[in-house]
Amino acid sequence: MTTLGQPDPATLLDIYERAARIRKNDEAFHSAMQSGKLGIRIYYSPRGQEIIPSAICNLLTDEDYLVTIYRGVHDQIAKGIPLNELWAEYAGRVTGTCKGKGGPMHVTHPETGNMVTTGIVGGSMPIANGLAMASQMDGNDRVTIASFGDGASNIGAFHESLNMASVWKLPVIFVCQNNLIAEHTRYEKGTSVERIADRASAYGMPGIHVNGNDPLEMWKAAKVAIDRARAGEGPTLIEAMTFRFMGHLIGDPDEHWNEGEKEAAMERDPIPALRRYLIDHGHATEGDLQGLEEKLDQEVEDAMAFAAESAKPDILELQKDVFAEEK
Amino acid sequence: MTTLGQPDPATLLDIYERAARIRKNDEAFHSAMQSGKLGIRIYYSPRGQEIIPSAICNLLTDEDYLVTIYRGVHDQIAKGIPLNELWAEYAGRVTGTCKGKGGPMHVTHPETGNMVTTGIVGGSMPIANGLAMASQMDGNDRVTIASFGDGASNIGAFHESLNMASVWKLPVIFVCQNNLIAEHTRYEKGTSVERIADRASAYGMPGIHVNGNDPLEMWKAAKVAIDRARAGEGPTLIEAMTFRFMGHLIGDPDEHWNEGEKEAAMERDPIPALRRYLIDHGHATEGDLQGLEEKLDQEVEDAMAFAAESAKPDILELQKDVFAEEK
Amino acid sequence: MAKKMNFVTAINLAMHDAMEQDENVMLLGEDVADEEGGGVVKVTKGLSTKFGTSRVRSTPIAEEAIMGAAIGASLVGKRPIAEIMLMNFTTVSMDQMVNHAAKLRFMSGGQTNVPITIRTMTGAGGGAGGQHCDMLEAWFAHTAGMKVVVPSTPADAYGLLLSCIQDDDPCLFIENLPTYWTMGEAPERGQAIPLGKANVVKDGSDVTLISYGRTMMEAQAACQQLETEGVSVELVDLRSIVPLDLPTVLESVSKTRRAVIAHEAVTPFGVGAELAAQITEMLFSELQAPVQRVGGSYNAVPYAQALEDAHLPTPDRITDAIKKTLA
Amino acid sequence: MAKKMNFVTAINLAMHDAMEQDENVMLLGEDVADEEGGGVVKVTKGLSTKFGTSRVRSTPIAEEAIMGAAIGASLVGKRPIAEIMLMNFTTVSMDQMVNHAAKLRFMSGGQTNVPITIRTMTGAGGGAGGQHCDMLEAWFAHTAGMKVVVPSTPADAYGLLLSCIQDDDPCLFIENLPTYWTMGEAPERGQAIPLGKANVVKDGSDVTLISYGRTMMEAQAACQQLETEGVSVELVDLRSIVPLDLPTVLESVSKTRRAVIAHEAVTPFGVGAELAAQITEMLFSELQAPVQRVGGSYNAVPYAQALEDAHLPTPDRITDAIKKTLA
Ligand SMILES: Cc1ncc(C[n+]2csc(CCOP(=O)(O)OP(=O)(O)O)c2C)c(N)n1
Ligand SMILES: Cc1ncc(C[n+]2csc(CCOP(=O)(O)OP(=O)(O)O)c2C)c(N)n1
Ligand SMILES: [Mg+2]
Ligand SMILES: [Mg+2]
Repeated sequence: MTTLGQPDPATLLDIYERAARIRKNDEAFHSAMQSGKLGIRIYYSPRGQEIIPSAICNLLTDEDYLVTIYRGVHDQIAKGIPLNELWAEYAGRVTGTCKGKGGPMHVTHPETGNMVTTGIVGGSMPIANGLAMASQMDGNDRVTIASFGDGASNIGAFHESLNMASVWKLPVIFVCQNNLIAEHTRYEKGTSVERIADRASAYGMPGIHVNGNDPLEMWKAAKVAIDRARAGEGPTLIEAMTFRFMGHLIGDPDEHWNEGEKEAAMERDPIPALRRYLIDHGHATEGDLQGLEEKLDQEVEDAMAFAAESAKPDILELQKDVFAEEK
Repeated sequence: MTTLGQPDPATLLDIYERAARIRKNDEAFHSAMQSGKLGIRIYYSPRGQEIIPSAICNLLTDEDYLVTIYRGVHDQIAKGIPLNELWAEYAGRVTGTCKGKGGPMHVTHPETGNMVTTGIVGGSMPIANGLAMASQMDGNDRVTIASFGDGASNIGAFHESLNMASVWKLPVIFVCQNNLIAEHTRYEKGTSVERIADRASAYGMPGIHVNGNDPLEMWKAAKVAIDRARAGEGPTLIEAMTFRFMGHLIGDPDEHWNEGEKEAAMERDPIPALRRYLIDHGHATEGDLQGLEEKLDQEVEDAMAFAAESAKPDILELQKDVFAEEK
Repeated sequence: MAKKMNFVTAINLAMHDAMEQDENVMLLGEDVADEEGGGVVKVTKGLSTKFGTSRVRSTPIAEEAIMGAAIGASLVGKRPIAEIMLMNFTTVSMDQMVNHAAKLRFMSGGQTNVPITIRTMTGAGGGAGGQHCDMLEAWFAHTAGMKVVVPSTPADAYGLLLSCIQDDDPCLFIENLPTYWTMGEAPERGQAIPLGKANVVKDGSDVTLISYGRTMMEAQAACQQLETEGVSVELVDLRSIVPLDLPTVLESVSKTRRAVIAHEAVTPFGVGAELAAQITEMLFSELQAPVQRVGGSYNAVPYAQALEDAHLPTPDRITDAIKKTLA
Repeated sequence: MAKKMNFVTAINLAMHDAMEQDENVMLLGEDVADEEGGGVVKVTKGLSTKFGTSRVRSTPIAEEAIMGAAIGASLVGKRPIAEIMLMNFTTVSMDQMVNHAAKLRFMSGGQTNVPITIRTMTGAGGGAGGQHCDMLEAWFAHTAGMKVVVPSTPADAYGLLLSCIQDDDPCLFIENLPTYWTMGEAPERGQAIPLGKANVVKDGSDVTLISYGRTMMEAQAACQQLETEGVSVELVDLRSIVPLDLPTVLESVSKTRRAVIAHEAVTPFGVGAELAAQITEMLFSELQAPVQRVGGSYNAVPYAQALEDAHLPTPDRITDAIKKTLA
């Protein structure tokens, strides 16, 4: 990787804020699921993978596009989705981003560039190309992020998308969040190549293998790729190494790891590590961060209250938004 | 490529015989289409690509499997399909390999290992894996050839198939006949990598780039891959460079080449070249080859006569072979 | 004498006029640009030369990527026309079509919509066999969120395609390949024909014959045949399957009190079933005879000419069905 | 008291017994082997431990490759059970299913057949939203060559799955996820239930209610409700859509002279349309009321609970439809 300088302290603080926000929400989603109070029906925890989108989104604006997947709430929050509407969507309320009709796997919020969330493995990449194609045609410098997992790198849509993006030099960044597992199948049982980043060479595209849980490295990798895309030089494949702390779905016993493997990964939890780093390097005081965290707690509490107080959709909604013409 | 010795004269003669048989049939198909006599309704000429399957099939027996595509009559003939039934199928006769129900794009003849012919780009590879998986499970040393074009290397099924074959070490050889064009789209307009063989590295698989029109090189490449598969060492991707002499379909003006490009390729026509080589190296006399060619002419004539004399299917055939239970 | 035009020209003209009128209209598909021949059967000829290869893009062979690119671009203001060369290849892009294009409006609670047109050609009669001719409109009609349009004349093709391109929902536009060069009246330039308005092609009093697409030709022939026998058939061309113009159908059937539906798709579980069910439900006490359906026989499209002819709904089979309702 | 069993156990047992009886039966799908948890909901638990990971293969996430592998192996003696985790993901493997599996018998003129079973789970009710719950059986019933089976009880699931595995054609076996753990009578070990034989679950005289799969539960509830009101409903469980047991349906309806069809799939262009059309055609003069259809509302499956509930065919909606036929 070419080194283009380090992220400055403000950047690192921003990454921390995004990551901490994701984590606070994740904790709250878990407890809401347990209590059952908000009626959230499904949840895919991104715990352990927060740094990846937090670093990337530091380099984006609302004008840039994101297409993500079922395990995408970290991407969405990092991208700036408003928490009230997010929570209301999870709770199936009419005030939700999608009026409660999409749910956790289908969150959309165009104002913040959250264009599509898909529940189909591989589904994010073809659509990301289309967004990037529109930017290319319009001659603006927007970039599109396609988020997906390691398992998704084995499905046909990955191949078709990377090839097309390269042939057309689209301003898209393919971000593979390699958490080493696909539902319950370990990486090597499904994937024939040691590093997914190496697949980039099959498309004449740069491939970057990076520790996605290292905010500095992740930010630098994202910057190279985003700068390249904005400059009209085409797509990049980033393989961001990470770890899935909470199993595939809530309740997953997650028994697929070797003895100690998961524990070791969780000990390397990147959020407290970044917190320590910020303090150790004098970028923030303990008090600063506590203040930030309290603000985040409040945000989450407000969002939960907003969702709880919101109305549920009327069943007439079934007939709406099917076609442009309402029935 | 490791060199494992040269093909001996008998091998080269065998390759020539297969290639010449393909060519004779191709010429006859063209004139049959022009005259309209046999009622052949569609034809994809493999002219220019004969050497590839001829060299490969020298190394196979009827027990080995082939899955090929619409442009696959060269593969089928090289694999030993009986010409009578082949012609009858093209002519839509009840004596055809498929009783006239499949037609040129769907020729099947299990006795000679011609398992499936598909009209869907990319469709050959997933099925080839299945045949190879069965061989692997049964512990026999059969190999499966999946034939496809350069354009097909950009579709999802290619990716899924190569990945699965590698993860499972299936005895399958992916033979990409790179004729530099897909219908009317030149290689570089659709494909993001300089050499398709390089895509093998995305699957931890050996990739061989070879001049498919050179019988010696093609045979050696096929031997390496087939030996590897028979030894249980897994799949290989072969990119066999070649040229499509006759356009995509009969009547295609084939205007996509640069000035002189096609003419130069046709001047390098591999069949007369191999013929000269055999004579020059003393492997055969002009008389030997003339004798062979006359035999082939007779074969084709017989097959055409067989087709012409065969009955057309009864319309009750529509109800047959839909399900195991006949209506 | 009124000007005449075939389907190829009419469809080409509709795209031309739409592109001229709205710079957001664009086109992507295999071989569609002029350097690639302007489409395999020249339907898109001239468009890339006039509007540039940024707006008219020849793609790799990658239907999932083609569809995704169209969808993504449509989310941010483009109106892409995605060509899936033949309808059987929609099987490769079904995920993007069904799980994404048809559903993004609903799942996003109306925030995003997918104003794409999917053009595809198909239809038996050319001897292509089982994988190139299927009429699959019933699948997509069964998919809430997708509009389905099937023109039967060049003028309708022009006017309906304009409507599809201008429509704010995904529209599947199905073109019949074997009759592409059949002449009909020329369209009126710039005149869109609204979706969901059936066309009463011929008034009659004894029975209503409902059809669409290519089968309208067979339906017309059946009407003429019956006229000589003194049977007065009212002929309704649906033009679009979704939206379905039930009022026009019901009005006609409540007059004639008899109905026959003819389409090329195999009869079981086809569009005719829905129509028969609806007509019978709404006009139960008025109907003088059970609604009859005439469709393709329940098998893959066969190759041999006699079989293919027998597979299709012929004027004779339609006439027989009509007589059944009059018996 | 008879032994009880849920669907998960019954389906697991059927695969177990089939694998024990016939060494050619094998299984492939995502996460199906025990090292990957024995299936995402443990339906395949224990099978790889007992029969080995050569016969029970966890696959990459690659539905086209999974389906192709099953097809290929089935051509040469294996009887693969291919699991497509959720029915919406069949959109990814449609090409192999429709263009290949369903057609290879016909297109080869009966030389090859495809004895595979495609197991897939689906069904609304769990809050997964628009991309994980569709009932798409009508698509496959419209595809000549594919059998379609939908069990409604654990015992039927066992017996019908045995039949599918033993059947010489591709069988799509559709399992309902939300009711997986519902208990029912235990199956009789080794007893296959023939395909194409509907089950008259309850005799009645006033009206025939026809359903299948999960909706049989709602149908039963509707029957009970109506019984208290003095309406005698005959309840027919189709068990398989293809082959369709029309004789049993017609026998019942010619007795009751009224018919209602209920299924979870959206009503328009669904299985109910074909049934309504056939019943009406065959029993036109006997029917006392138009056939009524109750299905899912015409939209993507919504997330919010109240919407999802309203989308589905409830006992109340079925009861209303029945009353309509009696009015
Ligand atoms: C086409 C398709 N096949 C299967 C699934 C079921 N499924 C959901 S998540 C998942 C695993 C994906 O793994 P990975 O891509 O590594 O993403 P992660 O969940 O680890 O972030 C699977 C198989 C799906 N949603 N879509
Ligand atoms: C899925 C699919 N998409 C498109 C087509 C139409 N089509 C037929 S042949 C062809 C070109 C294939 O090119 P290549 O793979 O290079 O094979 P070649 O014909 O050159 O041997 C295309 C696009 C198809 N048959 N299947
Ligand atoms: Mg993963
Ligand atoms: Mg080619």
